[in-house]
Amino acid sequence: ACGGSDSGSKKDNKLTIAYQYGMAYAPLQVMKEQKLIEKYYDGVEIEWSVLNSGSAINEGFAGGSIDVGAVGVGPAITGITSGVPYKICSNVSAQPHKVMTNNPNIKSLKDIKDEKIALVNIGSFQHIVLAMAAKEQLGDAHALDTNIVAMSHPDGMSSLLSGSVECQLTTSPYVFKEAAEKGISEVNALESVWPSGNSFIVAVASTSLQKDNPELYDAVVKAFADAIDYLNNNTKEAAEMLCEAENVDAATMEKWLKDKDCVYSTETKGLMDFANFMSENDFLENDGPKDISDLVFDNVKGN
Amino acid sequence: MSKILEISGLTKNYHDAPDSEDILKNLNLTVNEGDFLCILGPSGCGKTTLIRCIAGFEEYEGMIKVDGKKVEKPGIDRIMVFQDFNQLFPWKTVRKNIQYPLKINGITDKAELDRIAREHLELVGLSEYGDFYPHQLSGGMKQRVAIAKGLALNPKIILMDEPFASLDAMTRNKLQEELWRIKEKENATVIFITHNIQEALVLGTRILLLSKQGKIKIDMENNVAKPVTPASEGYGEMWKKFNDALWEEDEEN
Amino acid sequence: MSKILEISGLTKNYHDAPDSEDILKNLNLTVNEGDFLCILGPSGCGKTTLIRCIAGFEEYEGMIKVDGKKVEKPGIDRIMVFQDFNQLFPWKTVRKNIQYPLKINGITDKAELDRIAREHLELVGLSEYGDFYPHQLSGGMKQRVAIAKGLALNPKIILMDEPFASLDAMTRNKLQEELWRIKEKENATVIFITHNIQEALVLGTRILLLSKQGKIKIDMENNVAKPVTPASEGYGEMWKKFNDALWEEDEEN
Amino acid sequence: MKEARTQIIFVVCFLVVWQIVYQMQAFNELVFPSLKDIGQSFIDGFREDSLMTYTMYSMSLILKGLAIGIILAFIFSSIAVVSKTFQAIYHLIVSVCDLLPGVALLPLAIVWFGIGEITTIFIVVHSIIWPMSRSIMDGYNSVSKIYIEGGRNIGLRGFNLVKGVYLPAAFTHVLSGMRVGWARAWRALISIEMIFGTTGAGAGIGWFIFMKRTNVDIAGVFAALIVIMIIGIIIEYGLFHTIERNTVKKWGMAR
Amino acid sequence: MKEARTQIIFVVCFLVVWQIVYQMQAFNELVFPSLKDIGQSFIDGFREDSLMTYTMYSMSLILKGLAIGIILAFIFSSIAVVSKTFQAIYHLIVSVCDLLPGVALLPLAIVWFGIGEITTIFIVVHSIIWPMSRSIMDGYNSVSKIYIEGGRNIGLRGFNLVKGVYLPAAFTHVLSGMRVGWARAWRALISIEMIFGTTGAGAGIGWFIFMKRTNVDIAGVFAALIVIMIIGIIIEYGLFHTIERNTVKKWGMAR
Ligand SMILES: Nc1ncnc2c1ncn2[C@@H]1O[C@H](COP(=O)(O)OP(=O)(O)OP(=O)(O)O)[C@@H](O)[C@H]1O
Ligand SMILES: Nc1ncnc2c1ncn2[C@@H]1O[C@H](COP(=O)(O)OP(=O)(O)OP(=O)(O)O)[C@@H](O)[C@H]1O
Ligand SMILES: [Mg+2]
Ligand SMILES: [Mg+2]
Repeated sequence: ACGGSDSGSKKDNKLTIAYQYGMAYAPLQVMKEQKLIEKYYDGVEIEWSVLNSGSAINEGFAGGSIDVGAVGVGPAITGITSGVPYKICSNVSAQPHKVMTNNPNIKSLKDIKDEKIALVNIGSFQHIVLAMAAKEQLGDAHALDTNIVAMSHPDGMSSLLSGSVECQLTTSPYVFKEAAEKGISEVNALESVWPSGNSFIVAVASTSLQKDNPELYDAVVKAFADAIDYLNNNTKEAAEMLCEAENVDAATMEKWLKDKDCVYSTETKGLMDFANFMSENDFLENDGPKDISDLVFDNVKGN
Repeated sequence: MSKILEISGLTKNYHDAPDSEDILKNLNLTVNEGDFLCILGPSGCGKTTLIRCIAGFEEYEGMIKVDGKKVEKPGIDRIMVFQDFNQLFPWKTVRKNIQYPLKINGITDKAELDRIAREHLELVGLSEYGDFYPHQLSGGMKQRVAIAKGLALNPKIILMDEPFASLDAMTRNKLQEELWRIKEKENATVIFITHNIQEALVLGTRILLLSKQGKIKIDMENNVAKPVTPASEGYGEMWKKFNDALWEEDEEN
Repeated sequence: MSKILEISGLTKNYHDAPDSEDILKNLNLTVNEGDFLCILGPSGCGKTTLIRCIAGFEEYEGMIKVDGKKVEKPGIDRIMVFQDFNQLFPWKTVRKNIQYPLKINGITDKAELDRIAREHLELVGLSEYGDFYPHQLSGGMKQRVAIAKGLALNPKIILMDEPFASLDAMTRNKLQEELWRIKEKENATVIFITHNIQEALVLGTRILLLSKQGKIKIDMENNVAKPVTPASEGYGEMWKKFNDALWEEDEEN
Repeated sequence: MKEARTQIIFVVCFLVVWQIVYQMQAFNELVFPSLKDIGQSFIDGFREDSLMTYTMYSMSLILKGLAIGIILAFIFSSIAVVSKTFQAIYHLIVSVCDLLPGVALLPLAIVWFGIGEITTIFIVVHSIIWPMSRSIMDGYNSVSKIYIEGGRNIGLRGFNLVKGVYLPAAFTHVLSGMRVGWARAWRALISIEMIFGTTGAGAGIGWFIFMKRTNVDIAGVFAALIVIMIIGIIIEYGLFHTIERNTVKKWGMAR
Repeated sequence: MKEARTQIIFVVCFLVVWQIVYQMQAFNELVFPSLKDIGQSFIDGFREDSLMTYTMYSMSLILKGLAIGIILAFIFSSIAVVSKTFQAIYHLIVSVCDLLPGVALLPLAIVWFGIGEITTIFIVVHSIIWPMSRSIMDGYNSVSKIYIEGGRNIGLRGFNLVKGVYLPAAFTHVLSGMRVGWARAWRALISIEMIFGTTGAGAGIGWFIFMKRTNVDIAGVFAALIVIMIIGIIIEYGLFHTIERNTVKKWGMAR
């Protein structure tokens, strides 16, 4: 897959799927292990890539070397509005998002003065969710921007534990791991603006795949549905499959999967709200989507 | 005898300072094939500069023609033995230093290369040092290897810059003889810088005395019959002539 | 006269090959203060190696004592003028090359430094070249700067390795005279390597002839009255003696 | 002058080819922007996105990092020349540490130095001190024996010998090392800013690139790269060439 | 031998200090693991986590990247010696490209080469070709004039002159450049694997580090770093020292 010029000739049996590392992407892990796409589309050759950022995946799509990917809601909306030739083909998961702190005096966002908040990146899903909370609770979406320190989840966790930062907005499994450490507590901030089950990770597929090879596209969509079903119904087996990558035992994994905030679903939730917020609060360089159909393919249900 | 080297109006300035002086100024010189031209002159008068121009290492104004062709870059027809002790390639053994130029110039037969290296090492009295690297040699030994290397190439014009300066009298004598023999055999043309008037008289068929700015102060045939010894007829006279001219040189400065 | 330098049982091997030979073998030598010791010998016999050991640049077996103290490293009491043309620091001008060693050794007065540099540059006939960098000089000029630099330090022992080899007869004569004058004035001790028997006779109060493996073949006082000329009484005899010994040397090999 | 002319011609050719490739639509416009878009982003960057502030902030970090890195590299390499024991140890440290990427050390740095500027500077220093030390040590080791002997002969010892002889004699290596160090410092800084950043203390040009990338604004990324290139050209031809001309070239030690 | 002894003593001291710091509980255990944990992770890494496979994959990428990078650096630097025009252009390219971090080029690389191995190799090549070219060119420019003249004197021209004279005469610079290049290649590879991710073709040691970090298993990260260090030591003392001993040291060009 070299260059964008050959993206039209993708009608062969090759498919490149890129996703990221972590339990939010568990459905893709399931699809890979159980060969679900192969089940619906004979003879497809799939190359699985695990990339470490939504930007890399966006660039892969732009260059025509990725056909299907799983990214955060933020990068997906940014990508679509910037003209990256893809749309959302399925929801993937929601995960718990919490602001954790090592300072017991911090109970809500109002208590944060110049304490640092670690989160993965400026403009990331986490940043936007924080901004939503800041807007609701402090009146200004960007009130906490100067408190943000961008670092990866694990770095953020070690910083939180070692006291380099006071707060971290993080996701599973770090919220679980941190909750288990003594001296770490949760800040009440996000539930009201980003209720449990709202979309976090979505699957995107290139428009050319959907247009030029609809059978394969359908196979992918069905595979996502199957994988999500499997995760919801066979949690124990799924936990065993996933636990190795997360370096925990199967029981812990199962407990994490069963957390109420850990939701695998094909239906998007809160997508449009999120996009509107981004567009209204300067998180998008281009114009926001007018309608949800700008963001998703027709088969996708949800809001 | 045909003119192998014609220099006319040669002017050389290194232009390394805005007010840098000409090192050579409008120098004219013709050398015939088979000449053994010795150049004497005070330190810093431009001897090295002159033969570097002939060898093609320097840009110059004026005209230098070798065999009728203007000199613009170094060529294998003019082999130079430098004044510097470090002219051997330190990454090659003594033997390889001698053989490498030959290889480049088309001699690929192993036995032939070995023979040439052996002969020339013997010539300079270093038969046992073929496998040494240059940094393991004494100053004089390095210089001898450089001479061997130059001679092994059998060039038409040999340019030598005080090649024997750091050699003891014996080695010097022997090499002088050899050099003369080789020149005669190959009918090579030699341009030879030395500070030793005796050496110039012994070797040269023609002797040049350069003074400041490359002015040719004396340019004469050496008519003393070879082999020249201090006892040869005319030797004393010639010696005195050059010696006086050099002293005079000195006083002028 | 007091013994300034005592060498006993000096053996030197570079150990650069498993079977490398001793370059110097069990050499014994004593030099008195104020001596002007000239060393003659065929190329590669170990002259440079010997004075490098004295200067403290080489590890050795045996004992070298200067002023009763064992030599283990170089010291400012023994200044060496090397054989190599590239001994000047290329990153310093000629003048700075002369002044830098003085500065290091405690002379910080600007005027004093300038005076010394000026005097010594004049001495070697390079007054106009103070601001040149070494790479802009001819071979002989570099060598002269090195000599000036060495002499400016007024060392107790001066070690010189063929310092005048690349100089013309006049410059050489003048520097010989100067060197002798300075030595007399400061009562310095000079150890001087040369290939020129005449030079050895003119300068040396004592002359050494080294042969292979640093064997001392001749070690004698030079009793020819100074100033020595080829016409001096005893000159011819001495000259012949050394010349013959050197030729003999050669035949033995 | 001739050199500059060649270079300008080359740059012009390059731009023309770029525009032709763009016109041919060989690549998606998103990832292969037109010169016009890049130029526009460049101007907008300075006018609206305070690219200047980002640049200045990065420069200030670079300078701090470089200063610390260069000084430490010199100090350690010089001790290594003086002491054989230290040399053995330092050589080992350099061989080992030089292989560890800054990203891998980031977590440690955060824990040790917190999340301020110091962590960034630490990573910058880490990325230049080892290659520079290598260059300097390799340079010291290849100094011609005669200069060292010349120095010892006139009474130089230890650090005076290093300062008086090793350093100038190895100056081509040292300069080479400085150039490599300077480039490394930039690369490290930008990578770090792209991976780890704070908005509080100030943000650098890597941060700018990161944001543009997040917004799939490749023209903006190029605009930032052009800023970096321009700075590079100024430093190379303004600073390093001048140093070179006034040292090794003047001394006849390099062409 | 003495050198090796010093180094071993140093390593032992270092380990002892590490363990003492650990015992003092100065840092959170999550970021400062005990020697025992690291050792355990190291053994487990090889026994269970197929660290060997990751390592071999990284090595294979490194070798490909190094081979391409070194060859290109040599070719371009050598052309630059032969042609003044090319030198002016290449010097500009090097000064500019050397400043661009691999991460910043990643978007372009992804677009040009897709998300396969080639992108990784491209970034590795990018990270070594410029510093190596600098070292080689700086080396070429500082070759003593007399060797070049000696070469031209015996009829060497163009590339033969480069091969026969410039290259061996500048070998200390070249070796220095190779060392820097080798280290850069590792750093680049690991960073890229940590930042960019893995592709279908395989995963390397950088990915291993990424996973261990994601799982907050710092002992595992250290285990991987130790693998890198061991490889580094083998290459430095097994390869580079041997080359050095048989070339520049044997030739009396370096100590
Ligand atoms: N590369 C250079 N740059 C500038 N000036 C130089 C250069 N080489 C030589 N000169 C100057 O040219 C003049 C003549 O130098 P040259 O080497 O030709 O002298 P020479 O006659 O060979 O002397 P010697 O007998 O001492 O070797 C000197 O004044 C010297 O300073
Ligand atoms: N660094 C070294 N490594 C190994 N061998 C060396 C080294 N330096 C000199 N030699 C050997 O030592 C012997 C004596 O060398 P030395 O330089 O002392 O000779 P010399 O008497 O000064 O000769 P010349 O008159 O040619 O300068 C030579 O055979 C030489 O090969
Ligand atoms: Mg000369
Ligand atoms: Mg000698």
